[in-house]
Amino acid sequence: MDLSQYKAVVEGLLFVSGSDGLTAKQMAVITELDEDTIEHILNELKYDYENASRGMQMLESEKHYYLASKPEHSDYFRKLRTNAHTSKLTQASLETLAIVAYNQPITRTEIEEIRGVKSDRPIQTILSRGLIEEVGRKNTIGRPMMFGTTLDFLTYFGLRSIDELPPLNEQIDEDDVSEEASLYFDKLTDE
Amino acid sequence: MDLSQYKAVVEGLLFVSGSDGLTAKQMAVITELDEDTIEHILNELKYDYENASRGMQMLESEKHYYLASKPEHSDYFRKLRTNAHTSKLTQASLETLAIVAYNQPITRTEIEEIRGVKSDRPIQTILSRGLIEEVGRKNTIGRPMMFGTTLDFLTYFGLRSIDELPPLNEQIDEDDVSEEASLYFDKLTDE
Amino acid sequence: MIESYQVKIDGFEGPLDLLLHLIKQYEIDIYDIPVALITTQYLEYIETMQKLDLNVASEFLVMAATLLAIKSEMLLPNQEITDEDDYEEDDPRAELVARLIEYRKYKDAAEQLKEIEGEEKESFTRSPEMIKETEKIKPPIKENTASIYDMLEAMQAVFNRKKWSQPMTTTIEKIEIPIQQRMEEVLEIVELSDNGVPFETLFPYYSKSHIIVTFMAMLELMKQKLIYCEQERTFDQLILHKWR
Repeated sequence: MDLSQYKAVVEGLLFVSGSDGLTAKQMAVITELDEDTIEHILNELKYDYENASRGMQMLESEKHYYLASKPEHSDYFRKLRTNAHTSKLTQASLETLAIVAYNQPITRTEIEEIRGVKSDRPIQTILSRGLIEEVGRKNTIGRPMMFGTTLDFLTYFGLRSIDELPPLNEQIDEDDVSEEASLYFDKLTDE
Repeated sequence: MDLSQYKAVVEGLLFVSGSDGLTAKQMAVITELDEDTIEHILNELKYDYENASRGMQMLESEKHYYLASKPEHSDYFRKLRTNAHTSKLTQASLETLAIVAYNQPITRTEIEEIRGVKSDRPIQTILSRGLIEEVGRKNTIGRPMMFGTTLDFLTYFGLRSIDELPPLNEQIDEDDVSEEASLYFDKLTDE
Repeated sequence: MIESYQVKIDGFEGPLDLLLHLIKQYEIDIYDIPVALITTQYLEYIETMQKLDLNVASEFLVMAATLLAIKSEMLLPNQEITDEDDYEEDDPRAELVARLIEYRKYKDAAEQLKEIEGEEKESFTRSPEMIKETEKIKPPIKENTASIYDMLEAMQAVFNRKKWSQPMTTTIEKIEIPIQQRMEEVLEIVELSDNGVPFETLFPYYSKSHIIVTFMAMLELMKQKLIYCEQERTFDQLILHKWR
């Protein structure tokens, strides 16, 4: 494999790692190249991205490299954001929102564990509608992003504060509430 | 602004939209270019990505375009993804997935008719692995849910679009079965 | 011996799969299935499954009945073979053959998917980028487009799903607040308001039993036609009104 192919791998790694980014060291481990070579490749990529026909740039923060859109295109991205909105929240989005509301701050993986299904799409939906936001990174491996609800969330549901949410955050009790309620309803429908 | 700059904008838009993807039409609205020009730019980008030194490819699913890493680099990315599925799909799941892939949108009942068995479990499995999703309801009695494959289905199998699925064996050559065999069995059945 | 049978039977995805297996094993022409033979073989498998106390899915039994029906129809004297076209339709095996061929198409396709899967040539996308700007543009917010009730329901759906794998247990808890008392309280609140009371405001104490009692009280009041519930559109807020 020659250097230009490794460049492709490094670009792919940066792409896949998303907003989490990667350190040169991590990339060296994954590609089994030495850090100097990685740095060299990163510089080449950085140079490539400066070309006016390219749509991304490389950023560096706390030794993590990641790809990002170019600020000079931000007008278009703003249009993208306002364009993408649908009026009503889907069941998947509502579920995801409920999970974030009661468990914030919470990571994507934790949300998916509770829902039992992949949740990229609903997370993105409620993120882009400003109902949740990034509230920091969890101090575990990979430093995953954590989400929490926003002020708009309160407005949307007509709440004055997050404390006005029904107390589903008492982990042990909440199962019982829904269960007893549903048992009660089962009885009702039988009548 | 010249075409190469618009190319940058389109790449940026695809990059930003991530796994949500974008249609040519959406990109046309956002950039205020006509759809033909967008298609032209997309083709150019597609061509650029085929270069061995590039780390992304363009996928197409349901008229949406997405950027994704290249399947030939998957070994490196698998090291990155902690939530990557290690377990392979079962025969039942693969069968169900094949039926959905070639007949989407399709209801649970229609799947079960083809397979000849109840298929709740494999449907649930491939749903929770994000390989299929609910795509709407059929306009018949009971308005049953219909399923279709997802973007993750494409990425899981390293396909660029649903058209890359291997063609179905519509006609299987039966000439191999010798006359002799059927004669032999005719004798048996008479017994 | 028994073990090998079990392995085989477990490997069948259904009656169609079992039939295809038999057809392959006996090198049968799928367009000209010797029904008597295949029925005998098929029934032997089912019998073995039953002997081994395996849970024979009902689909297997339905297929057995179908095979027997086809077999008996085949035994009937061949009335008149008019012309070639009619023959296809009159063949009692035609429908089964069509199903087998249809199913085999996807069985083969599954095999191909399995091969692709084995090549481990996945690709990966990335999550959409969050747009961080100083002047953050917020999408227009429509108030009360969903109620807490919708969310509560959504949450419940999550818990219900999670519980699929757990045994169902019922806890009967002592109810501290009499329903009658809570009914009076709720009725009073509703009667005091002119424009109705939002559903969620009736849950001021977030204790488990209080929520349930309030809920039951509301339902009882609705049943007795003392209050009614209003929701303009599906995702609108629930409003409680006194019955006039």
